[in-house]
Amino acid sequence: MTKQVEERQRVVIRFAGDSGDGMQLTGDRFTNATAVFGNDLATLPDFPAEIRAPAGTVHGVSAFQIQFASTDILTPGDHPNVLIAMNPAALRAELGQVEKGGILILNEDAFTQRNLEKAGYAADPRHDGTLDGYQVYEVPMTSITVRAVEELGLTRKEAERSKNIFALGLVSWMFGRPTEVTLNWLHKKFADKSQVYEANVAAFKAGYNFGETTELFGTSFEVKPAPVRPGTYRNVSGAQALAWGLVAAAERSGLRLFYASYPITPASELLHELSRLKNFGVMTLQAEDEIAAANVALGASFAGNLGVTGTSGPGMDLKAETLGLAVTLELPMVIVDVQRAGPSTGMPTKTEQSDLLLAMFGRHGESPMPVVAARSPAHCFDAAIEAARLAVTYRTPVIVLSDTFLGNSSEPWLIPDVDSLPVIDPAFATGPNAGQEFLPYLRDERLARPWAIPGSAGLRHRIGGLEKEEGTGDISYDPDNHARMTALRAAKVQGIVDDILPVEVDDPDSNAELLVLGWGSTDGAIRASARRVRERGMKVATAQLVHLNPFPANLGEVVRSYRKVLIPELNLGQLALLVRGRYLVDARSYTKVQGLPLHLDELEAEIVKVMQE
Amino acid sequence: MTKQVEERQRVVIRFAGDSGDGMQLTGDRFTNATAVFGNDLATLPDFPAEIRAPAGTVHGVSAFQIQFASTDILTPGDHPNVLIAMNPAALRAELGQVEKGGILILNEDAFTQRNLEKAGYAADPRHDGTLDGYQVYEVPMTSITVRAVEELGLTRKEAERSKNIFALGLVSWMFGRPTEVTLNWLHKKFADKSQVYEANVAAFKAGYNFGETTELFGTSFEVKPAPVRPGTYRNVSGAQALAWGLVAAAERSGLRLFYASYPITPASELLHELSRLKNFGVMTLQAEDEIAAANVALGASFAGNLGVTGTSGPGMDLKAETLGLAVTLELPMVIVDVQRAGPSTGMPTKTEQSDLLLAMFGRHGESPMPVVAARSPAHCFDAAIEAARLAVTYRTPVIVLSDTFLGNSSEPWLIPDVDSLPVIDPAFATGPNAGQEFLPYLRDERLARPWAIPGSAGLRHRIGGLEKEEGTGDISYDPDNHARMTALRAAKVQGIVDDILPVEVDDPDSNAELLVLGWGSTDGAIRASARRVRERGMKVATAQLVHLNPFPANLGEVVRSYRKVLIPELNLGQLALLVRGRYLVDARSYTKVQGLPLHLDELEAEIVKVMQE
Amino acid sequence: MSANDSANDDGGTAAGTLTKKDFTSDQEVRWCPGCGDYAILATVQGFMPELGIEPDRTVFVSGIGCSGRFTYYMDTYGVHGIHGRAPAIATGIATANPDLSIWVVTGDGDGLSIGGNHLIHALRRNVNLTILMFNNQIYGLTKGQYSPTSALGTRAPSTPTGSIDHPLNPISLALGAGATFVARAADTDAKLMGKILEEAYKHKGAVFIEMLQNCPVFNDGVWEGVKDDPKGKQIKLEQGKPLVFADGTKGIALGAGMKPEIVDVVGGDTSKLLVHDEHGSQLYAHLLAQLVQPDFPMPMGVLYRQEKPTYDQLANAQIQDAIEKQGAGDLGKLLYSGMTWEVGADGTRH
Amino acid sequence: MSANDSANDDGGTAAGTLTKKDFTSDQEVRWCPGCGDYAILATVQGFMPELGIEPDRTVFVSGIGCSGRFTYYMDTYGVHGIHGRAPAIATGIATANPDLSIWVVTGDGDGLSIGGNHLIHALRRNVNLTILMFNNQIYGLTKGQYSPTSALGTRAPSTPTGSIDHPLNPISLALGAGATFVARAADTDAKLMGKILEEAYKHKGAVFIEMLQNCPVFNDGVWEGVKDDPKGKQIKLEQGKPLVFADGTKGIALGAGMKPEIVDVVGGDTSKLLVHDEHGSQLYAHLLAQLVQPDFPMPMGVLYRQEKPTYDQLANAQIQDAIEKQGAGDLGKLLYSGMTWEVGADGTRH
Ligand SMILES: Cc1ncc(C[n+]2csc(CCOP(=O)(O)OP(=O)(O)O)c2C)c(N)n1
Ligand SMILES: Cc1ncc(C[n+]2csc(CCOP(=O)(O)OP(=O)(O)O)c2C)c(N)n1
Ligand code: SF4
Ligand code: SF4
Ligand SMILES: [Mg+2]
Ligand SMILES: [Mg+2]
Repeated sequence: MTKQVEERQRVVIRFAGDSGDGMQLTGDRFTNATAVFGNDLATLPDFPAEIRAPAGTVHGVSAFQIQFASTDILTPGDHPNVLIAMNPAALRAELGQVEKGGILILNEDAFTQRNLEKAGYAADPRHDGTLDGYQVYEVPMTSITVRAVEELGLTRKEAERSKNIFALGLVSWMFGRPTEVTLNWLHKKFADKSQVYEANVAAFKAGYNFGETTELFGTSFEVKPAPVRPGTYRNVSGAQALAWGLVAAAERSGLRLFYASYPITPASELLHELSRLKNFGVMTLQAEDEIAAANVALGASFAGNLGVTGTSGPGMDLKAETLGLAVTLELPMVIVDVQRAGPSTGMPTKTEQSDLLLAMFGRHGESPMPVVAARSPAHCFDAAIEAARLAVTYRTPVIVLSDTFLGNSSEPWLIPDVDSLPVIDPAFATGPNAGQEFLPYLRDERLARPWAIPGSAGLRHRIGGLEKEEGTGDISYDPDNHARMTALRAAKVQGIVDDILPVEVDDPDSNAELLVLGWGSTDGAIRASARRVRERGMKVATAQLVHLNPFPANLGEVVRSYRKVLIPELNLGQLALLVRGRYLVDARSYTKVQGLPLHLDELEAEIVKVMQE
Repeated sequence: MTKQVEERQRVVIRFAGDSGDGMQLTGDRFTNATAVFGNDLATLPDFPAEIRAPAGTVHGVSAFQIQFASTDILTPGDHPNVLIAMNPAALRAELGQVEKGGILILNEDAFTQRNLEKAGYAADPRHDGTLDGYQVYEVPMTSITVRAVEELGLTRKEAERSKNIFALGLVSWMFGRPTEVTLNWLHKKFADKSQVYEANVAAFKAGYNFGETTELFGTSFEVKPAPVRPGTYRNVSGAQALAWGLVAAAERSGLRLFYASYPITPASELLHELSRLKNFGVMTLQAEDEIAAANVALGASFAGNLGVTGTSGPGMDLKAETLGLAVTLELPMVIVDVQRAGPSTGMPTKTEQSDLLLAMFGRHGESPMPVVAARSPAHCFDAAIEAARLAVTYRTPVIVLSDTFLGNSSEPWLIPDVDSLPVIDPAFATGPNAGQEFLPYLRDERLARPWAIPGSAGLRHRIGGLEKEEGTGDISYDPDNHARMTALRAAKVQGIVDDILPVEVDDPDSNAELLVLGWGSTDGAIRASARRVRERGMKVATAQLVHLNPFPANLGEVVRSYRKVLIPELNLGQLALLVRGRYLVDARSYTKVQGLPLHLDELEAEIVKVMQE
Repeated sequence: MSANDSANDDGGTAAGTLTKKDFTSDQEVRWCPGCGDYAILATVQGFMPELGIEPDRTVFVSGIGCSGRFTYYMDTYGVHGIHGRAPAIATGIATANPDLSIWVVTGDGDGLSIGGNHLIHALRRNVNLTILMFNNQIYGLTKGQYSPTSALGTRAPSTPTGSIDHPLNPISLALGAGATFVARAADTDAKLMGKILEEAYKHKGAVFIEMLQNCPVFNDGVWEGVKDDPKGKQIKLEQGKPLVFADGTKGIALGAGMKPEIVDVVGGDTSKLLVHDEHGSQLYAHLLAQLVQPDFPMPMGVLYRQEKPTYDQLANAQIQDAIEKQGAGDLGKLLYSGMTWEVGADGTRH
Repeated sequence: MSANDSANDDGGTAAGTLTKKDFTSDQEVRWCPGCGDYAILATVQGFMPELGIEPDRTVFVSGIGCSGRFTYYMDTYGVHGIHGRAPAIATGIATANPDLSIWVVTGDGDGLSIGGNHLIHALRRNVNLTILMFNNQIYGLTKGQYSPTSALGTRAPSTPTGSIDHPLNPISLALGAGATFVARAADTDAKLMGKILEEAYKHKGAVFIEMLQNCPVFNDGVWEGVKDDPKGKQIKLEQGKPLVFADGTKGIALGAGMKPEIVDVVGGDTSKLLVHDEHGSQLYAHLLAQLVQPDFPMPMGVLYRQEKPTYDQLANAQIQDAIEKQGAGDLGKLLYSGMTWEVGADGTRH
């Protein structure tokens, strides 16, 4: 029988199974095939909170979501059209999110009484009406896989391991993914242990052919490639992009990257990624705690390296005092905060944007610091470079805000040409700057002070946390000097406004009433919802802030030029407070604090609501 | 000869000398005599930054300032009318502040070549015109003192020690202070070592008689007693009042006060004061650092004590993570921040109000906390009780903001009747609150959760920093639960608005155009400058915030009801940001960041300027 | 932690009548299959009733880490604090209420990395609490970075080419900090753990117990060198008995230059061997601390104990003294202390 | 800290030709009259030239405290950090540039109270720096509160009825943390301090030196018990010589139960005495650590040293290895690593 092929513009697929089932790998493989095929895509893995919750339980479910399309898309999608559930727990954990009428592909073999109980199902959801209205496909994935590989003589346990590759094959057929991408990868990966290799190839083909040949599936789907700018692409996650951005900044400044950190979810990925790049001259140090990490990075900066430290909320709290020292020492330093759901330990594996005001004000005294936020996984690369540029040019610590969602999700990235990246000039002090003397706090036109590193002849100086006399840097308790230094530190950071791009407004019809203003990782969701709203024939403008301190020069004008301003944030309205306080515009907040990224449909509804008021 | 007596309404005197000269004691004695005499007064000691800078140097100068008046006054005064300088360094350090034409009383004996050099004087200021325009009185204090006590057979060194008491005697005469107050005190103090006693009495009388008899002083001054409410008064410093307020809160709640702290200027005074009150059942613990101190206090609260920790800026940074834990554990706790000049180590002995935004936002995640600020030395007592009341009633950490100025300065205090102080009900949980069960996060009408302390039968429960399920307090990663708990924590703190007083506006002519809105220790200066402005026939209203989170219910209405709002702060405009952001009023900032308290004349000028625009 | 003198007052369930269930909370245990923490949990829950500890008077305090979850599984009072600060929280609880039995559960990262300072200060203060350190030589919860006890050269995500910092010896550090009770047991050795818990419970002051814990996921078998051959690779410490192992065929003697050395025991002659004395000198305890794999068999049991007044006793005694000496504080008197003055309705003063 | 192999390159003043003035900054020294810190400062400034250290390659890092001011008085590079964190800042500097000579100045509060954890981790990592701890058994800068080294019962503003926490022994703690060079000197003993600085300078790795420092204002004479009678109350450590004091009439032997004991030396027979070996066993060093006033004379000089690779060497070596093995990193290649795909102008892929 020949099968129908149905065309779709965009599809959201979610692979879900036990932590041990290899869902992340399955997702990655499907992503690569999809990338090569040429769809635009966005992905989001969803790990269980516990290291290894008991197998078969809802807490042990690990999932991977991908949205891919023939047009460009901006988020991993809200509601899966297709759910692959490797066991009952996966079905139970994920069903709620699947679109009504969506496709469910279940591993029939896993729906045993025992597994149903482990998943907390009183009755079998396949027969008690729970799945009514969905398109349910039950596939005995385990047994078919075992049969497919039996002649290879693996143990049953080993054989069963390949069932995720079977699922991959099946879904690859369903959406016409190029098989060679996966097969080539298997070939590279398992070149040595050929038996496992054979098993996986067999499982993959079995899955693909199962879709092709059995009656079960009437239709497959086609999602045409998306038109994109020519060039070389790769898929990149936020964590990877941020780490690489730091390496790029080091290369473009000729500085050695010194990353000191204390492990914490979700920031540990940066430490891990950078620890693998020692041949780039990258120094990484796992400190005894976040305070030490910050001080080690600061010491490294004093010695002439690009000192960087990374952490998440709880660690940011602990670094506060050291950041204050960095502010007054006026040394270049980058601090990465991969935000997670707080307060306190909160929900360590969940996303949130609730550290903005901490980044702005979380230090005693008047202690101003530039703040930069990444807006997409790939943009983490640019954000890291921008932070380093400001830190080195202005001799100041700079905070980069990322979050769990950005760090873990990935998107295709048009790989930049290294030579096109900004050049950063460390401009080390080389000699006296005041006649025969060297004054460590004599400022340049940007109000930045000289960076004189130990080992340089004749530039010896002492700096510390006590208030310093303008110019000399000697300890000073003089009232006017303190007022002046306080003003200078503030003016230096504010002065960056002349050195950054104005905020770009996307207002196609250029006369929208409502501006949706966001920052950081909500970019995709905001732009996508705006599109939907426009598709409904309404006018809406959007803008996304990358620079949160200082604000871009044109921001005041921008927010004042719209009748309504809506600020969606994954917090209780932190940017809103800053914008209202600074510009006195009655910006209203749309807040979501669920540990989840912003969803298109929620925001779309809110936008429409606000516009109709 | 009989001398003239000139009446003055208010006088500002500054005693200045070497750290070793006992200026603080001299000031205290003069203050007590003045208090008993019945003037209203305000004092401010000014210690050198170094423990003991080299004797005779400007850095070693220790000063004490007092303003006293026949009307009520609100600050220690901007510019001394009289300066007592025990050596050249003291003259050099303080002269700048003395009012033009003011009185300078110099210890002639101390103006040796050596001392002049130590003070950094190239020429003798008494003869090079430096003192032109001042009324200069040179008194050989040292030698007269030595002569006065010679028959007592002390060593010259011992004898010289009494020269500050000589100065005290002299100034006591000048301003007609009752001598018996000082004499009685000397009697008590030195009852035992009679020789030193004799010496001090002799020196005091010598000083008094010197003024009375010599031709040098033509006039003495009279400052009539100030009318005040009847009752028993004492002089109290902010540090003392704050410590006593905590003790009072413990007494009125029946809780044991547990104060855990790590020494830091200027907060150490609290630790010292409370350590002396062990017979009140007060537990004090000097921890290994501020993080430990906060955790010890939190542990004490969990165990059913009133856990309190106190520190200054750098320590606040370090406590941030623990305060976040306290927010999510929802346990009563008080955190005192005696603000000092920052950022970083800054100017440890100088005052500032720059930790407001830190108190509001200095924790990762959405981590709301009530914030209370003391407005005068005596008000520290009430602020401490209010903070404890909110902490216990709402099961939340509460921050009390004081500052160096408040902590060190003192004022007369109408001693309150203990029984009139608010009663605080710990309302410990005593049994199940949900049928047979005890749910640690089941809330009352105030949204406060039960406080069940270890040792209570049948109320065992576990709480922690991970997000908790509403009611049960069990770990929860449920998105909606997190949203709900985040909202509940915020609503609980916001709900306090119904339990606090509205902000009082002082607008005598009730139709002023300008409102001067302040918070904390600027109260006196703001009210005093407003008076001066009114004396000039202009209308101005003032209001001082004690509650900074939540704001009083009527604040929005208040700020909106004035055409202009001016917010003076010892920072770069922190309250201004909050008020503007919250109420969208174009409040403007008057900022001073010099490590000094607000001065009347500066603010008076600013108010006039703003009104005339 | 403080022995519970009064088993029955204010409603605490009577000791003795308790069972493991009374110490088991309703929370589902969520460690990885095969984690050493399960064994420790079972032993502690099982042994508490035998000690006659009242759950209502017991508090578990833990930091962050897999070990930190322990608190949720005990049906006692409990605080799951922030990373590394459990000893400080516990110090507050113990000082506030010395009648409680307080247990701190920490890990090699929580207790020796971020929390190292609080640990040593709790030990030097001799606060009345028992610290169980689960040493798996790895950061489990954050997925396998090396810890302060990881061997030099440990390959972990943050040290792909091997760790380069020399590991801490938890026992040496505890002794160096002045701990008054130091012991060691393997996670799976329920019998020994029980013995130690009993002694620890009797001890007034800070107890430090190193638990050799296996993390099958990120550091599997790191203690196998000790656990696989209890006879050959462990020294079962017994008060007054010589330090022998390998069925008494070998023992530990103090060698030249004050270095411990392994000697053969011939014809049962143990005269040259060191004799275990848990009340012995700090120096002897330091020697035991230095017996670590692979060069030496590791001493298991109570290595050291010493009686010292506890912080909470002394602190509360100072308050009692003050009250006895000065009389209970009177707030009114306090406010009126020092110089005061009266102002009459007519403005007169006196 | 790292001996300075190259005296003359990039403009550093040639060693030998330097004087005390070259290490003396223009800042007015602001300690109290009679403070022990003056003596230490003078000795360090005076001795640096003899070591042939170049000021341009020298960095002083200090925390907060009276001791912390030291940095401002040295005409070298310097960072006056925040309270307790100097070892961490110094670790960053040392690892970033192993050619520098790095000195950390800290106090008993800065280094053992708030900074205790960084101290032990810097020591265990064996970072190449020299830590001078000024131990005056008090918090000087904050006006006299007791410190972690204050004797039990110390009356201070925060403990009016006497401190109740048992003091830390800095040397025991340092050894417990795995320090590779441990020494002690009195603030006023310039000669001994000079000897120690010289050895410390030669040592590659973390050096810990306890300076017995007098605070005449808040804790005057706290070390008098040791300093007033050098012969009777100090043991001048000499490599290979027996532990004797009181003009050789008394000595230290290892007594029963591994307790150190004082014995009389009769007829110059020192055979029973312990013989000093700074390269000796950790256990021997722990014994020296336990010799503290008032029961024992205190050992002065180099107590312990051991050669171990330093953190900064190993860290930088790993980078060199990686470069040799994988070749110097190429950013372009990195960005193109893994799977990439081309999109042609016509939208085609390959
Ligand atoms: C302030 C802070 N920093 C870092 C973390 C992340 N973190 C949680 S547990 C842990 C280490 C756990 O190791 P260990 O104490 O050995 O416990 P284990 O998981 O091995 O039982 C880290 C780094 C955190 N939760 N908080
Ligand atoms: C975070 C922080 N906490 C507290 C302080 C206050 N403080 C400054 S120095 C010091 C202790 C100093 O004692 P020590 O280290 O012994 O130095 P010493 O003054 O005795 O030389 C303290 C508590 C501070 N500056 N920063
Ligand atoms: S990661 Fe290791 S320590 Fe943590 S639960 Fe799993 S097995 Fe246990
Ligand atoms: S307080 Fe003590 S330690 Fe500090 S400078 Fe004065 S004498 Fe020296
Ligand atoms: Mg561990
Ligand atoms: Mg000290």
